[in-house]
Amino acid sequence: MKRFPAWSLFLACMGAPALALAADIQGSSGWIPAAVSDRGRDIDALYMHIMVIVVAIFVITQGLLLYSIIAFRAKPGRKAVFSHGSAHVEIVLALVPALILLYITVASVQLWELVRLKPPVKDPVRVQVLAEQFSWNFRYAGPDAVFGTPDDVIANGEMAVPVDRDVLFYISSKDVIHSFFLPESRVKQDVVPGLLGRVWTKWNVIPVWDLATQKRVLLTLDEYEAAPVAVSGYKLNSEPNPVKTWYQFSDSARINYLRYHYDLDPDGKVVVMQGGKVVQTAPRYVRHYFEIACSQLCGNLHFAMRGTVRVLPPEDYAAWLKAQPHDDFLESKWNGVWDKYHPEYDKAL
Amino acid sequence: MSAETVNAVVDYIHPEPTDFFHKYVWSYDHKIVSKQYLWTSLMFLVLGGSLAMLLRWQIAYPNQPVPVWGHLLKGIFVFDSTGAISSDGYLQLATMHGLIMVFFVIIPLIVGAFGNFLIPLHIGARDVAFPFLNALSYWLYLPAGLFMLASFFMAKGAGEAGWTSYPPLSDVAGAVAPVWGMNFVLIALFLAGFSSILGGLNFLATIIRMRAPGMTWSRLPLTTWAQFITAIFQVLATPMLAAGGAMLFFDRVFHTSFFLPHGLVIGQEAAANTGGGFPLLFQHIFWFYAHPAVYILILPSMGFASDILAAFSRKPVFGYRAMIISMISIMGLGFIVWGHHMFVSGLNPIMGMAFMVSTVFIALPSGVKVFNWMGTLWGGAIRLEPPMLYAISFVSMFIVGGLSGIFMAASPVDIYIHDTYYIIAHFHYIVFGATLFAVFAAATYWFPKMFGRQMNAKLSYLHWGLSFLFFNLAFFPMHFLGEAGHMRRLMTSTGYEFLNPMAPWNEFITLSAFALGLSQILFAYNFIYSVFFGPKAEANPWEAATLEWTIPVPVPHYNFKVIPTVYRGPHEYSSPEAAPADWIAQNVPPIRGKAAH
Amino acid sequence: MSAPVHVETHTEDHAGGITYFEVFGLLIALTILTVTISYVNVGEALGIPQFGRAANIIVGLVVAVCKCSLVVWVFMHMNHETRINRFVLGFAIALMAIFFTAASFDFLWLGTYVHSFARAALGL
Amino acid sequence: MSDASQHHAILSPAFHKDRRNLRALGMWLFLGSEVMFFTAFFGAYIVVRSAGAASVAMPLERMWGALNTVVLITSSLTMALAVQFSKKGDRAKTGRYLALTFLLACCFLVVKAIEYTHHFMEGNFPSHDIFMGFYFLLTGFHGLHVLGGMVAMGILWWRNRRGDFNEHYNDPIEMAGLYWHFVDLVWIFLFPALYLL
Repeated sequence: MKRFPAWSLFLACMGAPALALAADIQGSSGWIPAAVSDRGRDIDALYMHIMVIVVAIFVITQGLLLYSIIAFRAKPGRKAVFSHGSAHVEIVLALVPALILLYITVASVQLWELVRLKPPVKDPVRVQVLAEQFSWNFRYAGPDAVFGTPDDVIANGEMAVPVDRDVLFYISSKDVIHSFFLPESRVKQDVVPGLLGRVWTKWNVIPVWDLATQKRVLLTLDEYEAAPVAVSGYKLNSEPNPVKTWYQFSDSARINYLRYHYDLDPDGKVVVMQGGKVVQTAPRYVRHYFEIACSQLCGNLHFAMRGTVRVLPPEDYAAWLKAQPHDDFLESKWNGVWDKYHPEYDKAL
Repeated sequence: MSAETVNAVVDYIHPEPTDFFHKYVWSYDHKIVSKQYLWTSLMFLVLGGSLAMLLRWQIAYPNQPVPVWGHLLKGIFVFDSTGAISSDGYLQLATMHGLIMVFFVIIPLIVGAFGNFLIPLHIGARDVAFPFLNALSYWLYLPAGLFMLASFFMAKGAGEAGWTSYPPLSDVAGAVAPVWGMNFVLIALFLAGFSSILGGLNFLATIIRMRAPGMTWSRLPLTTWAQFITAIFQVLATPMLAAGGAMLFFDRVFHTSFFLPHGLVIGQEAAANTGGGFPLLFQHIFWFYAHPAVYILILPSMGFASDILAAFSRKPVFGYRAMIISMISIMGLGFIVWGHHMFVSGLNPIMGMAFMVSTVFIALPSGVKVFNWMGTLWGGAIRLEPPMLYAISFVSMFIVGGLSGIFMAASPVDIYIHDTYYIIAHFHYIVFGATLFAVFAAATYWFPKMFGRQMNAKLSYLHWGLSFLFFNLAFFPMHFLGEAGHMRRLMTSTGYEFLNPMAPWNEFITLSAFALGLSQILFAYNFIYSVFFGPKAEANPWEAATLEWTIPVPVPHYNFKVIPTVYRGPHEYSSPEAAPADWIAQNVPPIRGKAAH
Repeated sequence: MSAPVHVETHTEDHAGGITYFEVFGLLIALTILTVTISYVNVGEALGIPQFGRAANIIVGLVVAVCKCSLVVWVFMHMNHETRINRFVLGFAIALMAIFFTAASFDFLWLGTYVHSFARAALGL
Repeated sequence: MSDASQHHAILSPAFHKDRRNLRALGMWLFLGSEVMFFTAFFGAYIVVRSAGAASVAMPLERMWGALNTVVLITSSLTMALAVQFSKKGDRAKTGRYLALTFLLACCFLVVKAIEYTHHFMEGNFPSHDIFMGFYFLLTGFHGLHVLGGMVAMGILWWRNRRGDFNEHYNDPIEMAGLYWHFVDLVWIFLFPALYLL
């Protein structure tokens, strides 16, 4: 048999996923959006536990595979070991993974219970979410705390929630299945027409944009109150990112790789707030938002079904609710669908 | 069936045809049917792969005109008036890529082509149990494929509700543009499902009742065992798909409301259907089929890999019995894990918990198989021929795909990675990395038996190296996209700020995917050239022990002149009984004076 | 090679001690029974009016299962069939039971999720 | 006698038994797959009915359904008898019972057609409400199975007349019988599910 040096090529190729994995671990902190809720951090922790287990198994198994290929390559004069296997080895090799899997199961069941079966009971902010092709509608009960009354606050595309408070979403759809995805909160739930789903989360941080570094940062409520933050007068602009990676040969390719920055809005009036009061100092941050995505295919403009959520200090949240204009068109979307088919929840709230 | 009775009726089963029509078109011969499946599904593989290339172009270079094709087909097919891919076109590409690859490439390729060819040869039979049904199954599959292709030519294009075709999107008028394109897809799936059921019951009956004397269940080659388990899935799960598709078809054509609730409003208009149904019902029916279908996609490849690894390690499979037990447990558990596709779909969370437990534990038999493959290599005398390299890559890629599956099985983690590129990475590692590499292994391994010629080994090595490299470069970074929360089926991620950092990775993936696609030309060239001009092969070029290698090439019409009697297991390589040779065929009578196993 | 078989060639007009005509008579009788019962509220007749409709469903299904077993056992000769064929049917029925249970459990459990559209249609 | 029949005459009983068991296995596998096909429909029906469609009016006339039940049960009996006589090699009686089964199947479809006509005249199309949707789905696919059975029966009657079958070789009739009893079984569940409950 001619000895094609295939194993060396194999070695080179096996390196590809291994290197990529290394790149992954190194780059993770940048790619996984930082979790902004306790449950989100729990999910990340479970993810990392599994990651450690998986990387260990990956390295051991691929290493052994590679070792066997090199060590047991056919040589003249050496015969293979004649063996049909061993029941003892088999049992050990089944038991060890079984124990690992048992750990993963127990950890997952506990967390699953928290994120899916234990809704907040202590006075959460209740928001109704109505998905449609291709936008998000939000409704708050208003001063009387009853949904479906004229004092409801209705918004489209952008919602606001107070920081450090439980938020309970009631979600449904008026046409097809969408998926309510809050990446930073690690919340995702399909929005099914005819089905009223509940998801909940709690934001612990307020997203703002650092004007010095032109990057988004997350502040706790105390940090936020201590810093001058512009609440209006700035605009988010973007342009193709001039940084080019070695494999990017085409300039037109980078139209989807953008560099974002906040600039002064020529039409807007700059208002800077610090500790709940308007101040005259130059702002350090601009108030920013988290994104809401649709993660279930919902039609041809699925990719554009984006919403935003502003996480605000309590008083700003109250002001935001007051500032939402009344819109008959938006209201008609609720009357026609939700109020007709989800009456029991509207009464209960 | 005893050898005497079969030998007595050999000429009655189906005499060797003399005319072209009965020899190559409506043929009862399992070898011809297998080749019909092979060529048709390879054509679909080229088509499905090309669709994927277009998809990748759009993701990396959003709304840029597609080179060549965009200019040629401006304004038609999936292209808009500038030659870029339109938003409807993108979804059609995604939908049809998935459907074609699952139903018209992988299943027909590994079951229709290789299963058909190998099962009778492996068990020592002259043909499958029901040759008529075998021919019928191909001739249902072909029109199904034609319906699939025709759907592209319908007004407003092919189906665009994703390969899962979840209602109401796939169901209610006005949610997506295509009308008859989607209906044609459903008809195609119904026919393909019927074809798959016929194939499956044929294989089951063949394996249960047509084994040669001495070919006990514990002497079957693992390929055949895997095909047996697969066939159970085909027979008992596929009807669910047909039924779900039929209900969807009723909803679309007769305006019933099986999957449509009350009060649907599409745009500003109330839907015409009366309502009263449940969208999630379809997901239950669909995944009751489609999860077993995932095992239909992988089990036969596991079988190929097991037999090939043993043959080229010159060693019996490590834990043959454990391999079978694990396949049987995969079958048992495979029927009760479908809910893990529905963790975030509005499934009752208590059920989600139950499905999570069963899902986590289906990793166990898969793990046992991986350890057994590694045990087979351990202590072997490994010959790194092309089939062996492909088979080892299968194991390596299956490990990656299996390990990433653990993240999804843990349902709280799945909440975040569900419907992201993590899923795409996972199942492409399984269906491309594992299954297609096993198909390459099987193709190079059984090529001499199928076509009586040898493939060029150097080209195979080159193809293997390039495919392995570019496959990993294309699909491994998809895990990163998934970690970043990059949703599936996004025509472009430009609109989302949180996905912006992933744009360079998307371009990297696309370039790797193009390179991966181009590497396949090597295989296509090697395969087609060798079918016609390759060097003539010997009957048993790999010194393998299973029955198909005991008969001459080209395989005669009735496979076995005399039905063989089987005396030992399928992988008795390096057995002391065989010394000084390192292999002994299954049908060689026990050699006196040496310990028979 | 084949599994041990004991398939009779049925030259008698009965299978397992019961004739086809007896089975036919039973089937007709059960049909009459199930139609008659459908005119009666079984729950009320048994003194448990709160289970009225449910009791009817149970009785109807029990009768259907009896008829089904008669046909499978006698007309389809399941009593003489090979083990593997019995297994095939049993496996399919087991899968059917799994699907029915799972689907019902998912949809009829009014906990975290409420299929309120359907409930609204009921006027609940 | 045809070629096939002559050929079968020279084969051993053991061969016939093997062949019969093989075919029976194939048929049972097919029936298993049919069970799963109707499982999806019945599962959906159970869910929809239990979850709220109880209030829909069921516009079905249960006597028509009962009549059809009797017709199908009778056809099952005649089919069983046809199989039995074919095993005895009694070609005349086999043919007679096959024809009778065929006629009863026709009867069934005629009754079904009358019912369908009534529904259409009352405006009860499949789109009328979810119950009618299920009614047409279930009876429609069951009707297709009846039609398929009739085609098989016709072919078998003709082949029986031609002399293909004898006491050694009668598998096709037996297999058609299994299929026909299955069609009867589906109806046995359809009838109470749609007409009575």
